[in-house]
This record gives sequence, structure tokens and C-alpha cells, in this order.
Amino acid sequence: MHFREALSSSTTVTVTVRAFARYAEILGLETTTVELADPATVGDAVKRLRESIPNGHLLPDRPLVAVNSEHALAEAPLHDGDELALLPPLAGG
Amino acid sequence: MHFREALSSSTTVTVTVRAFARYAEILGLETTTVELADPATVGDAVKRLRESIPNGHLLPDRPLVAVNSEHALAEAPLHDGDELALLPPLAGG
Amino acid sequence: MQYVTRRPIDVHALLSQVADPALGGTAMFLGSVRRGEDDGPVDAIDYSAYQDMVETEFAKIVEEAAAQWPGVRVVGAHRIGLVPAGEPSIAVVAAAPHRAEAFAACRHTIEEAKKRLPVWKKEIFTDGTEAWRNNDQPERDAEPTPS
Amino acid sequence: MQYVTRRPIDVHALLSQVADPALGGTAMFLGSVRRGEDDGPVDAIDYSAYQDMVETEFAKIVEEAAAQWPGVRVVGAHRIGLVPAGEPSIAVVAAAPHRAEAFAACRHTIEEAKKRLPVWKKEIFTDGTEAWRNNDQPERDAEPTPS
Repeated sequence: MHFREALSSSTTVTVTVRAFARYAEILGLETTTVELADPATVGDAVKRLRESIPNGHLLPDRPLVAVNSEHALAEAPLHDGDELALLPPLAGG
Repeated sequence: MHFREALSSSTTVTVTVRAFARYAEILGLETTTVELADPATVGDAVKRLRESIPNGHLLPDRPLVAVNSEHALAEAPLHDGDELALLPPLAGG
Repeated sequence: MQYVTRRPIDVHALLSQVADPALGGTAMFLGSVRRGEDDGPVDAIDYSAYQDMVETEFAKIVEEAAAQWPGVRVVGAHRIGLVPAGEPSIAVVAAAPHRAEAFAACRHTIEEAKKRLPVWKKEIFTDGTEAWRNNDQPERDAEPTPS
Repeated sequence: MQYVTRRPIDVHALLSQVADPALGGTAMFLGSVRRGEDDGPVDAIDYSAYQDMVETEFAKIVEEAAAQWPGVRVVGAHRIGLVPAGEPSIAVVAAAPHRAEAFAACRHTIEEAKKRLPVWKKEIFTDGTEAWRNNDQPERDAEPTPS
């Protein structure tokens, strides 16, 4: 679902960020994009969000995240076109 | 549900016997009565049934039984008016 | 509520009986007449029961579950008579404040019901033959009906 | 079949999806919005989800269950939006040849669903206040919604 190969020579990666539930409330948004220097990790994107978005500092340092609908760690790489989801503590059922 | 006290001076006990499922088929009956010398046990009643009813010998020596709808052992006493049930191996569900 | 019934098992009625906003977890078990590869061509099972005893014994099982898991509500049903393959013959529903107790009480009740309730089954095969079947018999070794 | 739904959970539809004469044991779990003594005056829970991820993650859980218990069929549903107290928000149904696997697969699936699916709940109290609630929070300690 992303375009890593087509853009492999670019020097930045742009990812779509989705925030859910309480994190959407905190940030006042459900979706945004961030552009990061390549190579980039989930941790880099979270750091950028915490620094650049109003109330971003209210996010945890290491929130639960998913990349392209898969649970991921802060160290996971991000590629151009990826969807990064910020997941508050799960509470289904 | 029985009349032990009213008949406590009798020298015999009469019990209703009910047979279920395969035992009813073997014996060709669903209910009968047996009269036993007092004191009597479940084992005495089963022995009598095995000896006196056609095909009675096809019953096990110690079938699963209930007295007045409660699981009981061969050694359990029988009182006048009791209902003795002969239960083939249980197979519910 | 009676445990033994001659009608198809009504799952919604059973769930309604235990429904309570304080009980957030509900576990249900349904046992159906099986016709798998190892079962032979079973068309139906004809269930019979010693009904008075089934009712008193099931009430005891429910009481025991309520004592072991306080606050749990348990109900059940056993269909008797002819039950076609694929249809449920037995149901147990347990509702509890949390799911661990709901599962435990449901499982306990179905195990006790299988062990203690005077119910019998005769398998009816597609060729019209019949065989009494015990719960502890291996599947291909059912006891033939005496002729 | 979609796991996430905005409609009341349809127990019969779920049971029909796993029905198979070869599968004699069916275990179901229903989790409902609880309003017990320790829960406060909860009127409803407003569930939200990351729907695409819920669907793919639930499909994985079902595949894992099928690998662990061959022949088992598992389905489930999670209601999102406003779910009134006492109504089910989540259901898991597992059908298996025998009851032990049905219970095990059902229990495993609900535990994994609770751990892995991106679903969130906000409790709505009778006085109109609201609070996000985590599964691992003690009941009287829900996190207040930032104002």
C-alpha cells in the first residue's frame, strides 16, 4: 500500500498520521502528515509530533502505534506513504 | 414423598421400580413394584429383579440407580413407598 | 424454568433469563447432534430422560455453581425426543460480573450435567438402524439395540 | 463477514455462520456494557475503533485459532458507537468437533481480541459526564476526559 520503491531516491519520507480516541481529543485532529528525513523510524515521527503539534507533548514518549494496520515498535522504519496510527491503550470488549 | 413413618411397623417394604432407555427395552417394562423383607437395600431390589423378571439377568449386578430422584449406591436402604430408578450409563448432551 | 424441553432450544430465551447489567460476561455452550466423518450416517438422536430427577439434579448443579462463583447466574436446557443432526440438544448459559467466572461456571455446569443427569440417547442412522450410545464409548463402538 | 458493526450484535447470525453438523460443540462469549455496584452510574459506552486494523488483526487471530485447533471455526463481532448498559458490545463464537476445543478456542480468541484490537471506550454516566476507560484500569479510577 505504499510507494517505497518509486520514491526510494527521495531524501524525505512523508507519512500519514492517524490519531484515535483520546489521542485525537488531545491533539484536536484525527489525521495529519509529517515529513521526515530518510531513513526515519516510528520514534522519529512521534518525536516530531510531540514537538510540533499543539498539545503534542501530552502524548507518551512511546505510545502504542501501528504502521499500515500492524502493531509496530518505536524502532520500526517508516517509508514514504506509510500510515502511522497512534493508539491509546486498547479497551475493546 | 414416601410413607415410611406410617408403615414403620410393617415387615416388608414395597418400592416402585422404574426402568429407563435400554433397561426398559431389555426388561420390556417401564415400571413395576417389588416387595422386599424389611430392612432392604438397593442391592436386594436389584437382585430380586435380576432373578424374577424375564431378561432380568441382562441387568448389571450393580447398575447405576437413583432412589427418589437422588443418585444412590447398592448399599442404600430402601423404605416403603420409595421409587427406585434403574439408570443405564448416562448419555446426555 | 424447566430444563427439559421437547422443543428446539431457544437461545434468546436462555440469554434473557441471565441478562443483568451487573453481569458483564456471558458464556454459553451449545452441544449439537454431530454427524462428522467418524460418526457414521447419523440422521438424528432420540433423547429420553428421567425428567423429575433431571430437574432436581440440574437445580443442584446450578446451586453448586452459584456457591462456587458468587453472583453467577446459570441456566440450561436439554431437548429430548428426536433431535436432527446439526441441531442443539443441550445448552448451558452462565453470566458473571467478569468473563473468567462466566467461562468457568459454564464449563463446570456442562461437565456436571453430562456426568450426573439421567438422559439417554439412541442414534438413528440414515438406513433406519438405531443404537444406544454412551458418552464414554468410542464413536465406532456404539452398543447395538437388542432385537 | 465484518467484525466491526454499528448494529446490535446478532447472536443467531453468528451461530449460523459456524453451524456445521460435524462440529458438535459451540462455545460463545458475550461481553456486555456493565453497570454493577462498582461501576458507577454508567448509562452507555461509546466505542470507537481503527476499523481497517481491527478487521485485519481479527482475521489474524481467527487464523491462529484455526492453526492451533484444527477444524475449529471462529467468528466474532464488536459493536461500536453508543452501546447502552446491559447490551453486548463484543461476541466470539467457536464451533469444534468437541467441547474442549470449542471452549479453548473461544477463550483464546476473546483474550487476544481484548489485547490486540484497536478499540476504545468512553463511559457515559447518567449525569452526562464522560470518561475514557482502559481495560487494565481499576473500575473507580477511569481517566477523565480532558476538558
